[in-house]
Amino acid sequence: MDYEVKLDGFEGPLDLLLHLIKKHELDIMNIPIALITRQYVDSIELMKTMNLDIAGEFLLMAATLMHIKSKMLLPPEEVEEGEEEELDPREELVRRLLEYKKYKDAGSQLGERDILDRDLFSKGFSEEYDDENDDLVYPEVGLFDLLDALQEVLKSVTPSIAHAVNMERISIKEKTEIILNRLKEERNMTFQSLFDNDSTRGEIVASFLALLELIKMRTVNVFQGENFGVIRITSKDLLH
Amino acid sequence: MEKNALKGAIEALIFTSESPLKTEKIIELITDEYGLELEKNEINPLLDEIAGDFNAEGRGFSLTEVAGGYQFRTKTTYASLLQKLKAKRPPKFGRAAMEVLAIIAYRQPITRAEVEDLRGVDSGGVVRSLLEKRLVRILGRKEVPGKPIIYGTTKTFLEIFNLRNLSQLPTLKEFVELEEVEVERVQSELNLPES
Amino acid sequence: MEKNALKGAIEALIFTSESPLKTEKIIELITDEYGLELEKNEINPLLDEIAGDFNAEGRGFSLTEVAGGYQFRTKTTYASLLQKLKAKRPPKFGRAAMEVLAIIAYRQPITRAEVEDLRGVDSGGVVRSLLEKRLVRILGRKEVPGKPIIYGTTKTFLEIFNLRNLSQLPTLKEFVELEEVEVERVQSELNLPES
Repeated sequence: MDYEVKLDGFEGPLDLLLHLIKKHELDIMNIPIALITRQYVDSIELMKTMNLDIAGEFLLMAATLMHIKSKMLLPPEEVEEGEEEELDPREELVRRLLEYKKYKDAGSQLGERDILDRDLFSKGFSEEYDDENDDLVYPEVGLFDLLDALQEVLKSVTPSIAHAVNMERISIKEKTEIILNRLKEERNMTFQSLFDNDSTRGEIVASFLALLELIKMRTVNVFQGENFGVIRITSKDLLH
Repeated sequence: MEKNALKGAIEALIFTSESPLKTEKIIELITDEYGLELEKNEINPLLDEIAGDFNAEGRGFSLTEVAGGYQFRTKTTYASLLQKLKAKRPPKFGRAAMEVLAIIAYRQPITRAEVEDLRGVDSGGVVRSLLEKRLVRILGRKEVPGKPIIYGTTKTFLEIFNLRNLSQLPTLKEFVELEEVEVERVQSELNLPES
Repeated sequence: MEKNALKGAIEALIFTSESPLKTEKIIELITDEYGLELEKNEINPLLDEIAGDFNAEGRGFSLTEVAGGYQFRTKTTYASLLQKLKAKRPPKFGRAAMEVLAIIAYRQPITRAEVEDLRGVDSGGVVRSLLEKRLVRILGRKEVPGKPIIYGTTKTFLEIFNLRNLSQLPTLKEFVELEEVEVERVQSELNLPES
């Protein structure tokens, strides 16, 4: 396949882990490592079939998880007197997750502050610079939320032989145009309805990739009202 | 100088300044214009009085202390109305950008590699766009091998996020055990006093 | 809608608008936001009330009717004081900064080391301040050992120097001799804090 979707600006492996922990309501202090490893590997497998450009960090984390899992399968070694008790193999990972979560939460708190030119305004001065490339690109809905939603959609189609799908025949460009045309008429649409006209797995994947491209091109924005809630897609031009 | 006239002078200065105005600057200009020797503790009660006047009902904007100075800003109740006036997309900050910004804000001076260690993912693109937005700036280089660039937040960052200074950032929340959160929720739902 | 809330909304609109705001526009925006059907003769008494509030002693600015609309303007008593505020220009943009800016403009993409080779002097501080002033931006990294950062000019740079595009750049000599007035304009327009 001759396309690849770059994911800069999306979240990394730690974020994927936190996402899975939250989704499955797991205890971060006592992560069931087998379950989380399986979920994690499934997620990156899905990303791979999308031909998303998966950063090396994701693969490294998969290896780390499997290493922890294998260590936990081993019977605990006899602790000899005077020796320190062996650490839980998950400890380092948990420490990193907690440290990361601290800043992730701080970041979302920051985004909820009263922001100038959004929540409050200062006096209007006539000479003002209006920088076109002003917005920070990244979408409001995380990649992993999108992948979750995609997984739901894929569940409902009869499994075709996923890898035999010829992506080049289903043009992402065509799908992009379809989405844009619909947004022109409908103002906004749900993520689910994005796939209304898709009947095969290949088509669904193409629509999904078209959506990612549009997000990256800043042509559309995606919103999610609440955690794991309905994802909506809107066109950015509408606001002008 | 009569008190009301002085108050008016301060208001006019803050109103006219394009960026938050520092107390020192107010004192300097007033001394310069009226030949008055003013102390900070003479200015502060007047600033408080102005803030009080504008907090009153029916006023559309109020005096805020931000980025080390004073500026009039509209009340947040009118956000949506004013967005319509501006007819400009309000600034949007994506999750990844906020995360990196928070890390830089709390941990400055910090190198890109340190940001990436914390996040576990390449963050060059995000840092660059924060630099371009002037939310983040280069503070210098770290005196370690490779002399990596160190980053910090800017005055613009304080202005945009309505912060008086960095110490106003909320303290980082350490992880709270789930059970505790649950207990709190139940208590608040049942409207129980805190134990 | 309660009267005070409506008054505040009108004030916030006038305060935030960049030019005098017409009554029709105020009505349109308020109708749009709150779904209120307002008549001109309902708005006018509120505007009079606001004007009265600000005419009070101790206020530094007042509501004026100008160019067919409403705008807050400082009271004339403070004219001389406010001229002093406007006159306090930030320190001048030095020759070194102009030199570095010229080098980056003509030789982009360029690394800091290359700038320094050309000038024969450390230029880190200058490059940093150009970055902060958004005249220069980071383009990426050069694919050579050490992957140094490469710099180029911004759209702001073009706007400020009235250039349609980079090919419109004056000769090097002309560029460095660009009047300082121009540079002062840069600083006041970008609303830069004093360094």
